[in-house]
Formats: sequence, C-alpha cells, structure tokens
Amino acid sequence: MVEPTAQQVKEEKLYLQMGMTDEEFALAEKMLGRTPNYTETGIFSAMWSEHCSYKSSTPVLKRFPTKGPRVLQGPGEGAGIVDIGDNQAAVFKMESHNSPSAIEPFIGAATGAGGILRDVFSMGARPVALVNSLRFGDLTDARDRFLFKEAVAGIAHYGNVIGIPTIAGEAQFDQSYSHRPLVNAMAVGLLNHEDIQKGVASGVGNTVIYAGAKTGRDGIHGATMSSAEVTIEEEEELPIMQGGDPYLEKLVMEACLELVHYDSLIGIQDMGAAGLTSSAAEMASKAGYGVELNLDLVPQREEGMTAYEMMLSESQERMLIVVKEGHEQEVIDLFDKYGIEACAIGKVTDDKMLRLLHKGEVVAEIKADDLAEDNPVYHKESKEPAYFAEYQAMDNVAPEVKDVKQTALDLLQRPTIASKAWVYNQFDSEARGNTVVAPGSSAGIIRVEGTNKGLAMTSDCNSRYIYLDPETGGKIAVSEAARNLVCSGAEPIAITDCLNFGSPDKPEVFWQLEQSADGISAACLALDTPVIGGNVSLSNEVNGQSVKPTPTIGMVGLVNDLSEVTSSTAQQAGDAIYVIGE
Amino acid sequence: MKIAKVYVTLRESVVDPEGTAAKEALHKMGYNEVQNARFGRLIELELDGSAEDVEARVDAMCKDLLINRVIEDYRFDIEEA
Amino acid sequence: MKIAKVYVTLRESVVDPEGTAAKEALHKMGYNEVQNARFGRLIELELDGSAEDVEARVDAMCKDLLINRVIEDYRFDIEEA
Amino acid sequence: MKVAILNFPGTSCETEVERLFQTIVKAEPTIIWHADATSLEAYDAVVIPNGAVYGNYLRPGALAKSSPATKALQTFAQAGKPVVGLGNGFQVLVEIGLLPGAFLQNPSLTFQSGKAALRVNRKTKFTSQYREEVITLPYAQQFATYYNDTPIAKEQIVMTFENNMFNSTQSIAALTNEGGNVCGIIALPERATEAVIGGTDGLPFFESILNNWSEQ
Ligand SMILES: Nc1ncnc2c1ncn2[C@@H]1O[C@H](COP(=O)(O)OP(=O)(O)O)[C@@H](O)[C@H]1O
Repeated sequence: MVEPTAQQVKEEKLYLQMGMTDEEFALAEKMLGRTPNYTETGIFSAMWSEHCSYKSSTPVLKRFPTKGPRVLQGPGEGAGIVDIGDNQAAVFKMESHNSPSAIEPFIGAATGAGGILRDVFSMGARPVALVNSLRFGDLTDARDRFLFKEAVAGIAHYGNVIGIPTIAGEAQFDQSYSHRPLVNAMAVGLLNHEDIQKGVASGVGNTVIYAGAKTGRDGIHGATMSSAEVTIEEEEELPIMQGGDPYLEKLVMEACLELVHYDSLIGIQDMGAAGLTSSAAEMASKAGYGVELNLDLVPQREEGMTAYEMMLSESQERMLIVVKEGHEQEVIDLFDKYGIEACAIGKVTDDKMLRLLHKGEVVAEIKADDLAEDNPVYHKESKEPAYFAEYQAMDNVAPEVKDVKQTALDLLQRPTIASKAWVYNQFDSEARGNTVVAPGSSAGIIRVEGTNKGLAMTSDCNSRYIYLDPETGGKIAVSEAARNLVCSGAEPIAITDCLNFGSPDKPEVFWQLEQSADGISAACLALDTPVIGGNVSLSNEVNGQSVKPTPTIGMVGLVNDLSEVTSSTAQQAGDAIYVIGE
Repeated sequence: MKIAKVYVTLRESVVDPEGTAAKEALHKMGYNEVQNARFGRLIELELDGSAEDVEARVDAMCKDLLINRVIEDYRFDIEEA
Repeated sequence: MKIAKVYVTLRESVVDPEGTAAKEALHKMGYNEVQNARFGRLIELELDGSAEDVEARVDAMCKDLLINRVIEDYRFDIEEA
Repeated sequence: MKVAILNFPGTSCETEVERLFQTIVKAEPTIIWHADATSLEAYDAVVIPNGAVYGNYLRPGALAKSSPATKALQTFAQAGKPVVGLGNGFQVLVEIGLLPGAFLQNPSLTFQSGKAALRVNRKTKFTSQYREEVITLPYAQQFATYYNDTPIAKEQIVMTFENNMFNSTQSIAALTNEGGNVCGIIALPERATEAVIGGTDGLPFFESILNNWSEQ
C-alpha cells in the first residue's frame, strides 16, 4: 500500500475514517501550522478519541470529588493511589473492554484483565486482586449465552494463568445488553510509598526503552473503535484480534516490579489504547519534555510495518520505560533474565515535541501537549428524556404477592439474582494465599501480607435504578458498594468507576451521564470516598439502541483488623436475624 | 460412514505464543533446526453415511461452532470410513 | 526448508470431553449426522534445510517434548517448503 | 531443613510457600530461579509451587522439560530426598517423568476452583502427621483429571477425592513414586495452613515432610 500524502488526507477527508471530524482536523492543522501527514493524522485521531482524551466526558468527570486525606494519586495516572497507613498504599482502577468483548468475548475479556493489571503494576504496585463487572443480555439468546460463557472464561484464563485472584464481581442481565455486553475489569495492587512510579519522561538525554511483546499490526485504531458502535455482519471480513498472553505478562510484571527498585528508573507506562502513541505523548507531556523515537528500533513482529501501523498498534503486553542515560544495559539485562526483549528506541528531548524517525526521515513531529493536553473538549447537549417525567408522575405500586414461596423461587431463578457460583468457581480466587473472603459474600477481602489488615473490594451498579432516575440511582450504586464493604467489616476509603453509556451525541444519554455523575459525586462526598480514577465507555449501542446507563462503581475499603471480618453466610442454627435501616 | 478431518490453523498474522514457547523449549533441548512452530487444532467428525451435501454441512458446522474465525483459518477433507 | 506436520490425537482409551461437548452442541444445532467428534492438535514445525535424519529428529522431538504418550498418539508428514 | 522452592517462568505461588516455611511450618526456604537450579544438592527438600509453568503451553507442566532444573531434580529425587509438586507442580512432575501418568482437561472444560473432601492414606511419608481420614483442601485447576492406564499401587496413592469430581483414574488427588519420596498433589494444601485464609487441613502435609526427613 502506498501511504496517502498529507494533501490526499485533507482533500479526500481520509481523517473521517479514522474518527476525526472536519473541525478536529482543522484544529490539528492550526496547531501544527501545516497539514498533518497520514501518520500524524492517525496519531491525532487516536489521541483525540473519546477513549484517550475523554473529550465529551471531561466536563462531567470534573464534577467528581477527587481529593481526600488518603489520596496520594487521583485521576490522571495509570491508576489512583490511596494511603492505607504503615507507609503502604492501595492502587486501583477499573476499565472497560466492551467493544472487543462484543466481537470476540474470550479475547476481549482476557485482554481487558491484562490491560488493567498493567495499569496497576506500572505504578510500581504488585497487583493483589481482580474484580469484574459484567452485563449481558438475559441469556435466552444463544449469542448472548456464548458471549457470557466466553467472557467469563477469558477473564478466568488471564487471571488464573498470571496467578492473581479474582475475589469479587457482579453479573447482571438485561435485554438492553443483548449483543452489546459490558465487560469491566478492576485491578487492585499494593505498594510502599517510596515505590510509587509515574509515567513520566523527563531529563534531557535520558533513554526511552521498549519492553515486552513485539509490535504487530493488531488492534490498529482500537482506541477509536472502542468509542464507536460495533456492528459485525455475518459474512463480512472479520477483523483479526490478538489474544492476550498472561504468561508473558506475568514475566513482564515480575521484571517491572524489580525495576521499580532501580535508581536509574525515571518513568514507566503501559502501552494501552493507542499503544506507543499515547504512552510516548503522555509521558512527555506530563513531564514537560519531548520524546524522540526511532521507529526502526521498535521490535516488530511483522515485516514492512509503516510508522502509522507501529504508532497505532495495540499489541498487548508492552511497556514504555524511561531510564537515566547510560543505564540502559542494566534494564535490558533485567528483562533478559525473564526472557523478555527490551531495547532502547529513543531519548528524552527538551523541545516538548513527540518526534518520530523512520528510515532516516522525520515522519511525525507534533507538540506532545497538543496530543495529550490540549485536545478538543465538547460540552454536549443534555436533555431530560420524556420517559423520566412520565415515570416520576406514576404512582408507587406494591406488587401483590399471592404465593410467597413460588414468587421467591421465581425470583431466585432470575439470572441476575441466582447464585453466581458458575462464574466465580472458574476463577482462582485464592491464588497467592492471601484471600480472606472469596467471591460469594458481600465483598471480597484480601490480607495485606505481613499485617493483620485487609483490603475489601466490591463492584456495584444497578442500571435499572440508574435508568429510572440517574441521580438517585448513582447515589444508590455508591451506597450499595459502601454497604457491601461495611457489612464485611471494612471502612470504605475510595472508589474507581467505569461510566458505560450510549452515544453522547444523544442529549438524553448525556443527561443520564450528567445526572448519574451528580448522584455518584453526592454519595462520595457524603461517604468520604473520593473518586481516584476511572474510565469512560460511550456509544455502547446496537442498532441505534443504547444500553441501560451503567456507571459501575468499584469501591475499596480498609479492614483494620482481620478478626473483625464478617462474611455474609449464615453461621449457625439458632442465631438471631435482625433487619436494620428503613 | 464418512470421516471429516478439519485442520484448523491460526490466521497468518495472529501471534502464537504457544508455538513460540514450544520452539524455544525445543532449542533448549538441542533441536536447533526448528525455525518456527505453529500450533493448530485437528477435529475429526464421524458422520452418518446418509448425510447429503456433506461438504456444505461440514463447512456450516465449522462456521457455526467449531472455528473461531477471528483468529483461525480452516480446511477439511472428507474420507469414506 | 522442510515442514513437519505433526497430527496429535488423544489415545482411544482416553475420553475426550471436548469432543463430546462439541458433538452435543452440534446436535442441538441440528447437525444430527455427527456420530462422534474427537479433538486433537496440529503442530507445524519449520525445519532448517540442512538437517539430516529429519524423520528421526522429528520423532525424537515428539517423544522428548511434544507428545505425552500416556494420553496421546501421533503421526507426522514431512514436506518440502 | 533447607527447602528449595523452584521458581519457573509462570510459577505464581512461590511466595505463599516461602511464607509457609518461614512462619508456620518452620524450615529454611529459598526461592530459586529455575535457570540457577543446575544443582539442588545443598537442599534437603524441593517444592514446585502452583502456578502456570511456561503458561501451561503444550500441556500443563510440559515445557519444564526444557529447563536445566529438570536434570537437577531428577538427580535429587534419585538420592531419595523429598520432592513435592503442588497443583501445577504435580503436572510438572508427571511431565518430567518423576511421577507416572498424565493430566487431562476437567470434564467441565473450564477452570474449576473450590474445596474438596479428600481421603488420606496416612501410611505415606507425606501424610503421617494426619489424624483425620477425610480432610478438606482447596483446589484450582483446569487440568485436574489424573489419567493413567496402568493401575497405581495402593501404597503410592496419598489422597483420593471422596466424590471423584474430575473423573480421575482411581480418584487420585495425590500420589508418590515407587520410592515414596516424590509426591504430587493436585489440591493445594499450602492454601490451608492458616485459619484466616481457609483452614488448616494442609498443615499436617508439610509437618509430615519435616518430620520424616529433617533428621536425615
Ligand atoms: N463476575 C463475577 N466475578 C466474581 N464474583 C462474582 C461475579 N458475579 C458475582 N460474583 C460474586 O457473587 C456474589 C453474589 O453476587 P451478587 O448477586 O451481585 O450479590 P450482591 O447482591 O450481594 O452484590 C458476590 O460475592 C459477588 O462477588
């Protein structure tokens, strides 16, 4: 393929296929002072995708309370960090893998778990637990059953092979998720304060090192895709997806956790969505420096890869690392011990540019801030949907129960209410031997190794409540999470969230997003549980129909004394039962 | 009775970490002549003799269930048993 | 360059839960002609042309690593690439 | 007793075993990277922890054959010293030929975790400290079905599943070699050594090892 020229990109509006609007292309042109070439256009479009830039959701995210005495790192890094005393901290984040899971659920769900684990260990933390939140159609449809079964197997595969226990989660079923499932994965890690790492590229002349899997042509424009509706026609040419390799990631993780103790380490970041592009641009922009990469040095899996392909590949299990000049070999040797390829591919500069060289030529040169900081931000139109007023005006009706036993049995058979043992029995929920409460109780609890403390965690969101009244529903989601922690014996300390909604271009959907964010914020303020990170997944739609609004809450709590842990099982005959609250 | 043998291979640009791991292990064991190893699957179906359109039916089974076309290619032979 | 294709099947005495599950799923989908399904694997090895005794070497690789003869049978073809 | 904990690429439960020997069943544990394990002579016992050695590629445990540690392990076992494979470690022992048989995928075709009731043969050197005949241990495997077409002698069977949930040959959950010094267990006794993380039915397993071999 001959790459289109800058002129062609502009005249033939090739940027539209990459998900960029006319206005955005004009803005990119203005920032550059010239027309971006094909590679540069790809880079802009990926960095300005909803997935990377949060351009439609930033105004909403600003509403969240993000500060608190425990918060060591709020939103903006790979994962948030909260202090848990004794010089230790909990690191966690939740992320969506909805679009890939709708196409190939095993791979989509597995790579979702892999990606969120990288976010956590790239902060310098050892991941200690996984949590997930799943939404599928109601299992009457064969495709939905297939999607669900495979997504669960995918999460299980990744977590079990890498050896990190899944200790909590939720699974709910509703027709609005039919053929458009939501797969949200959360990872929780632990670190000592002095080991906190940030994704920064600072210090002129310092070296940029690439470590992990080779780059292939996979997932190009995944970041753009993940903010778009997926449609796969039966006979259409299927996209190629790469499975994750948890075995490789385990080795990368062990190497990275050893690397955080090296004095020569400056910064480290996972190559997630928009791979090399986003990690390089963000690391440079955050540090106020520039990065120059020589793409000829990037380990490549396929022949004849172009700069465009390398920069936008979403090959899994890759890390970008910055080390002090002259210390490259010790890092390369460390990775080599684990059988992982690592090599120097560039250096830090003082001109704040992301500059890419390929075959002796400069193939892209863009201000890192233009990509990572100064992206367009949209204030989308918001409108209360007609159904809302209608529902609010309805009278409360209490359903009449004639046969209590039968009704109870019917309820217990609903997939959303039924036992989830089929799901969590596929997870190695006790790997590494610190699981105090495994799935099956209100919250999962993991012991903080070497102490008598524990971390409790849960994920919750009842999207029917959110749909009926997003503000109240948002409050309920946070409160439910907090109740799950409290009744397990933990004090809630912070949340992460994953905002799964339909298209932000629909004013009614945007209204749901805003309202539920307000509800979540109010509850977080009341409960003193700041939002320390999260993820947004918009345009979850099939045939123009949005999924139910689903702002999943992942909450972490601190157990100060493991002897206070209470599980939700009935303990012995004769114990009294109380109902408390309203 | 007919036997359909379905040979399933990974699509060309799909990474095969299992093949890579096996290749490395073979090298460590002294089989340095191995340049590359790729893993696939082999599915043998015994089919009731009366079936018509055997080719089309087996192809449909592959597409409907047996093959993951996001990552795999396949071909099959049909033999008389 | 030579290519060795190793076909690995479960030994007859070993139950194949994957095959059984696939057969049942195929029946549910209306493919009632399927009498039996067995799953195996296909390993393709690209071998450096200079190698001598190719047959013996591939057989040794199978015995040393690729096959567990307690549960698996195998056969292989060698083709010129 | 000096215990070597063999760490292969893909091993994930080495620290829980190390902690166990440091704080509960007191011994001197050392985690050894497989490539450095060319000789194990300096140790009194070797443990292969659970995990997914070499990603479980090919067959669980199979690629461990390519590690230099395998030879050292064989020499070590021939000397009559104790070798234990926990979970995935059992699969390694079978693949490298220190124990007979093979493992198949679970009948459910999925990974399965949970707790199982196991019947203990208290006459082995790995179970001599057990008081009860039936104990509960956690398990977590996708390939838990033990298969062998040659019957295993009764003395070599260390534990059996009470309800043969994985359809294993002779209900086998744990087994030794003929010499009685190499033991593989598909359940995970190391995860049942503290009340706070799921019971203590695994303790006697490790205490038996210490008891039967530490004087030698
Ligand atoms: N996808 C999942 N992954 C792990 N655990 C799950 C999953 N779904 C449900 N669980 C576990 O099953 C139990 C019941 O879940 P759920 O029905 O959501 O209960 P609750 O109403 O108490 O939140 C909880 O312990 C939960 O952690």
